[in-house]
Amino acid sequence: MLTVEGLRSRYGRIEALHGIDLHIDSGEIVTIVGANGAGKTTLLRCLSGLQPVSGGEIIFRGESIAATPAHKRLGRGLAQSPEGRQIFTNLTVEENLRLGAFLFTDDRVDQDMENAFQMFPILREKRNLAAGGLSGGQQQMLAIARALMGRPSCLLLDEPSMGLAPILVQQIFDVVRSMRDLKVTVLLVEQNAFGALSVADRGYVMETGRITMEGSAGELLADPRVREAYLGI
Amino acid sequence: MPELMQFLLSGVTVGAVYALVALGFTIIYNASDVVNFAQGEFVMLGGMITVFAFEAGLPLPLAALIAIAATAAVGVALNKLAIEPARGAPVVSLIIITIGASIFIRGVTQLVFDKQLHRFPAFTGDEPIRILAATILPQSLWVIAGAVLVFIALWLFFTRTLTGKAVLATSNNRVAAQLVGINTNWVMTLSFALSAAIGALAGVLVTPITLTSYDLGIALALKGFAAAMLGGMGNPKGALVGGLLLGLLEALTAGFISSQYKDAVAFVVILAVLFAMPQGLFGRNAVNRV
Amino acid sequence: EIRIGATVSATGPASFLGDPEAKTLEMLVEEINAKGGVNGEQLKLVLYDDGGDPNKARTFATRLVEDDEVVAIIGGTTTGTTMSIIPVAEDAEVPFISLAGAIEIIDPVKHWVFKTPHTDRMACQKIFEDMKKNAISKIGVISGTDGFGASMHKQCIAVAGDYGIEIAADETYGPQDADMTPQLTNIKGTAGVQAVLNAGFGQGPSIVTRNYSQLAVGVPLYQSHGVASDGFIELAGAKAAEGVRLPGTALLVAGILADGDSQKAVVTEYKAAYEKKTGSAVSTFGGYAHDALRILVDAIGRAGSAEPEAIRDAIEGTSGLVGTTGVVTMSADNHLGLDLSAFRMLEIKDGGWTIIE
Amino acid sequence: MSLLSVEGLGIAFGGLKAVDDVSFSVNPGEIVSVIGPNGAGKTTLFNMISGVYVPRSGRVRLNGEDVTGFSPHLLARRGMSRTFQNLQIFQNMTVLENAIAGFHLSEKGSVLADLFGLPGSRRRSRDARTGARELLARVGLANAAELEAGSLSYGALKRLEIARALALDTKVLLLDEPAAGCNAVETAEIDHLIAEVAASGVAILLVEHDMKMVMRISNHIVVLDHGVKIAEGEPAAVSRDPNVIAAYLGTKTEEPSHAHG
Amino acid sequence: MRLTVKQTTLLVLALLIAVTPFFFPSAFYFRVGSLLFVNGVAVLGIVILTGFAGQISLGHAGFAGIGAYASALAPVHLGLHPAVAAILGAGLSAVVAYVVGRPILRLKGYYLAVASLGFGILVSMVLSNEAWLTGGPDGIAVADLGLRQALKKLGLELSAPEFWYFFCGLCLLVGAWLALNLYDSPTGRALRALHGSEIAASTVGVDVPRAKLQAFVISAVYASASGSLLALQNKFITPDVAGYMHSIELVTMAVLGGAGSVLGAIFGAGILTLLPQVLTVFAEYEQVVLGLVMMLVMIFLREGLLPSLMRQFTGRGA
Ligand SMILES: Nc1ncnc2c1ncn2[C@@H]1O[C@H](COP(=O)(O)OP(=O)(O)OP(=O)(O)O)[C@@H](O)[C@H]1O
Ligand SMILES: Nc1ncnc2c1ncn2[C@@H]1O[C@H](COP(=O)(O)OP(=O)(O)OP(=O)(O)O)[C@@H](O)[C@H]1O
Ligand SMILES: [Mg+2]
Ligand SMILES: [Mg+2]
Repeated sequence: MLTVEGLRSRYGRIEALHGIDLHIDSGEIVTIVGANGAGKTTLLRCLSGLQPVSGGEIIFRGESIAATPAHKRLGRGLAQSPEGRQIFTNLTVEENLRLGAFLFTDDRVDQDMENAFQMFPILREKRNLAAGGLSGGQQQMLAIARALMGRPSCLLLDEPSMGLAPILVQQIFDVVRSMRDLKVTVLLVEQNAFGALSVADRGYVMETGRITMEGSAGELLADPRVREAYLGI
Repeated sequence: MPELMQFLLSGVTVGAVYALVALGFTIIYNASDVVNFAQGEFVMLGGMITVFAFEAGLPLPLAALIAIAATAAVGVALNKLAIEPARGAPVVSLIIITIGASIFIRGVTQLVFDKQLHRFPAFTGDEPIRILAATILPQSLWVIAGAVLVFIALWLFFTRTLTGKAVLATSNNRVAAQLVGINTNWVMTLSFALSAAIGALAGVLVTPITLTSYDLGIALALKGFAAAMLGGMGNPKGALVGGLLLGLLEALTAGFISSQYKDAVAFVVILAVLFAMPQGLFGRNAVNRV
Repeated sequence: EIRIGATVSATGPASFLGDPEAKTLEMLVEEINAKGGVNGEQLKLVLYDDGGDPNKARTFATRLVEDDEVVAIIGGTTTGTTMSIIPVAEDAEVPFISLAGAIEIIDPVKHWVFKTPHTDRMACQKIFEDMKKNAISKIGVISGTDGFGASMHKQCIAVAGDYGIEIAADETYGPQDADMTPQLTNIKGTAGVQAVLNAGFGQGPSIVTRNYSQLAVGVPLYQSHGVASDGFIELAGAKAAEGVRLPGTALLVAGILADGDSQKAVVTEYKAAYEKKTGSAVSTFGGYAHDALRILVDAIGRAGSAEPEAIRDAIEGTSGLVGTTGVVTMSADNHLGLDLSAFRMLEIKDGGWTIIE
Repeated sequence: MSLLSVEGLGIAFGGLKAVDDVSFSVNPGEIVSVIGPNGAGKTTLFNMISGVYVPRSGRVRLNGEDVTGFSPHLLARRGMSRTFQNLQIFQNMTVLENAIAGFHLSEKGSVLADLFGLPGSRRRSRDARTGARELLARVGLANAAELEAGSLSYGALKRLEIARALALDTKVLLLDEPAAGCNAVETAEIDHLIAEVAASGVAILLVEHDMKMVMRISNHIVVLDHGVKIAEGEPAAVSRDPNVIAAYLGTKTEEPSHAHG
Repeated sequence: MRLTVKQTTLLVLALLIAVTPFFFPSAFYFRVGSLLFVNGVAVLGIVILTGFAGQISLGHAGFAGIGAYASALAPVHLGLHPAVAAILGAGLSAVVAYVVGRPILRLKGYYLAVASLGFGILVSMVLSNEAWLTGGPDGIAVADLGLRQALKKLGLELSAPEFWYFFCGLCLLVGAWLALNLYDSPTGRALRALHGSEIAASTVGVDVPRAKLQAFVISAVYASASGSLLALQNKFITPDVAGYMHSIELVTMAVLGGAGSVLGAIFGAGILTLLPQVLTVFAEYEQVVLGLVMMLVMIFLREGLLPSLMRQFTGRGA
């Protein structure tokens, strides 16, 4: 589904990714864990096209997309719920969701919106309010729901549980799990490493711009280094 | 009071001119948060190109169409050659680019055409229309109708169409707009084309009243900018109301108080409104939680 | 080679005046050089565009004297630019012929400063003379707030009393205004107004004229010499402009001047040459530059030297020189050398000019 | 007398009562946590206490003084500082300068002294710089001091905000989700930092969704739901409260069973 | 010893001012240099207001107008020495800025821009309408500063352009020194902080309205000083000095050079002062080239000339 080979990226003169290799099979749920500043967000931004790559390849469904502009990647099935939520603060909640399905004009849009409202009922309550007025967690829900509106075949989630109440954190992981049934591939970046590894099939560990470990979720959960460095156990 | 009626008609005429210019600002602003200081040049181009096409023997409507199309092309070129390459630059830098563009366009116009004043005939004659004890020229009605129509079109565009929303989304959060699949470059191009076309339309409508010359744009842009801010930048309703209000203020001040200080009074009122409503009459308060 | 400097407002708010001035200077210098120059030497024109900004004008004047080392300066399209050039010319002791209207430029007389256009005061006097002739004693005035309008306004107020004329209504408009009906409505509403005088240049007077006709004010409208170009009739529309009176120069009516008119040859030649070269209608303002250069060249010729001091003295000695604005005779206490006879009272009839004297 | 006390605080947006009649108090050295579902009104409560919003009803008392509706800089002078859920970083400054800005009140002199670079002004700047470096070291950003703040990762920015808030001679510290975006290990570091600050006598008001952290360090917990206080008390008691479980905690647990150990 | 940014900037400036005259082919270049410095002084004010504090003003020429006309009128009507008049003008500008700034600085972004624009237009309108006092659009003469004559008595004989070159250069140096002091001072940091986030600035104790007002007043004094220098140097002044074109020009200079950096802004002032002189060779194409240059600089050096070049050079910001 998604293969990354030797991916490099830089901010000005400073390289943030020093050659990342990873692959995700269709329908898989893969997570990346790593400390602050490891480069997780930078990697996701490269995948969605927000961040220019300076080397390496991104192959998505058999095609190289490293040079594809960001706005075209959604059309190919790659959607992202970005770090910092990045919602349209001046537009209403409903407009935010509608724009999530910008590429579509069919009837399914209404259905998708209905699903989003069912997933996060608070969004229905606030549908006509400016999204900027939402609480932090509510904005996070909106960002996730908006990404789903794009009908992705591969979903990139950057810390989706951030700022969510425990009850919703569980729900988010349920949503991720449910992607499996919908045959949506998920790449999940999470600081809640335990939660992430619990739903994922496989995982990568990232440190200062490099992948340092990979394995099945179970292996990583059991690995003492992972437990000490990321799970705090 | 027959004078009052005349002042009102004058105010509405001038106000409609300002409103048209102010409406032209809205689209580019809504797409990029940039106040395009070359907007006045679009108005000027609309007038000048029509003049020269008309004098070259084309029928007026055709000349006007050519002017609008050509100006829209200039708008697109401005975006492609100057704004797009500067992507990611701070908003002030973009503003300076538009100021540079306005100087550039003025310079080219003066070379291609000339520095003289020009005018073409009013669309439907110069016979004043009497309203109560006052008169208004038929061309003023064209300008007023133009302002209202452009307003309605823009209002529908921004509230009823997905493309309109995409324009708003682009300025609100460009990164997110790309993530939902909006081709932000295309949105910018579209916005410049539309803004320029509206500007040119304004130029076509107002030239029989205001005359035109290569340097007419600066003053119009300034007044249009003030009108747009009075109404609330980015909101078509604000542009229309702000423009009309500014025109009326000027006319009433010139009529009743002092023609010397009419611009001053207009600005004092704008200041007063902004103190009470820092976002203009119809501007929305951006909600940003901390 | 004789270097002559010029700084005019070819762009900016006064480009309406400065553009024809620049073109005229270039054209005439070319012409003169083609005919062998002055005293056997070619003229070299160093021309700058100050955009109407007095500060820039001063800088260019400094550049002309210090860097380009010119022997004389022509320019200062507006009174503001002229006033800021004067100290430079006086300091550097270089003759300076201004193209601006205000009387302050040459009154009191400054050793190195001359000018070619009539003063604004003379335009007012000419208009008031005509009003007096038509038994008009109470008028409304509307003037532009730019330098031209404000200066002429001031002069007209100052001399109106001399002609027994009362100014009953006094209005202004901004140079870029699009509609003057409120001001004109007020003038129209002022009891007893027998005529209206508009002091201004650029698009203002055209719009005033159109609004005037729209409101059917019904008393004579006088414009100033600021509108003196054929373009005005076209811009205001022949119908609206019908009956408008103004003090103009011979240049405007070159075609209908009496054959014996002393200026006929000069204005006809200039008009033809200018219109051929630029393709646009000749205006009074280009005429000012024409006269300035003629006076300068004449002086250099008579002085037989290109020394600034000698040129200055020769300019002061100009006598009977026929220009587009009139016949110029200067003296130590008159650095203008024109009188009221140089103005002709014109009226627009059937879309063309007529002389009403 | 409590250092910070809140009495009947309330505010509404449109028709929505975002916070309604909430009261509690915080003593020096105490850590009080405010928890509740998303949109319960926690951040809004913070905004009212810290002067960003003016409450529609109720009182805020700081050290006995009624400071309701005071603007933030006046509260800062009285020893209140805070961090933000939506980061408020001075992007146009370096990391170090961000931290120095935290010392504004102690380094501020007269404008003229600053303009003319008088020795007093320079000395105060120097002191602030030294203090700022110490703080950065404390939150683990010593190496990033000279970087532009905009180039830090999210987690690093969170810690920078905490450093900035600690700079002042703080008596009351409001922390809005300080551990968001940090993994378990990083959270534990922040934990220690907060406990340390509290131990030095600062009253701390904390909003956080990481229950492990909240339960571990809070002396007292206030639970909000729909703007209303639905429970309050000791961590252990609150975590057993069925209302709190239903509205907020949920039943399933994602934590490994020995995580609390 | 490593020089600080402040020391380097001042050193570079002082050297430029002192050394370039040796390469001047004619006295005219002193005139251009002095104009550059006069503009530079005003632009420093914009640096403080816009570059540091992030507040836009399109009306600063209004303060230049106040300074210029104070220098013109106070000697005539109050019998003051022109230098005292200039200081009075600066004081008056400060007071006006204080009064006007209080309400308008509550506005943000373009709303502040349009309000300040309105202020500037009001000033220039008064200057050109109240002809009885100001001489109207045609301007008014300004008394001689007399300093040149005084220097002459002391044995230092300078031509007018030379005198103004060095005098304005000195003023610019002092202005730059003050601005640089401010940058790295508590007040300067407070201004830059509120530029980044007003709310965060106020939670660390910055009195945001007051800090903005301070920046506004200081920048108004700079603009006023610039206006006074211009009036005294030209010995003649028109309302153009207060016109909105001049305001926009000042902002453009600052942004073109790099609004956040003192040296950059002076660079910007230099470019927009020199360019018209250079562009005269293009005659009719002058405007076209000027517009083109502005666009190209902003497209390729988007943070302003100097900061962008420094970044290219060192790989990081200046
Ligand atoms: N805009 C930027 N300019 C310069 N450097 C940057 C920028 N954004 C990130 N970096 C640097 O790149 C590296 C990776 O950052 P990134 O945001 O990808 O980390 P992360 O793994 O997502 O961290 P976190 O868990 O804190 O979100 C960090 O060292 C960071 O300082
Ligand atoms: N400025 C505002 N405009 C409109 N509604 C607002 C505004 N501020 C807060 N609200 C509403 O008030 C409620 C409380 O929001 P608040 O941010 O305080 O929640 P919270 O408890 O901090 O939630 P979270 O845990 O998600 O951060 C929300 O429903 C929010 O939409
Ligand atoms: Mg991240
Ligand atoms: Mg919150």
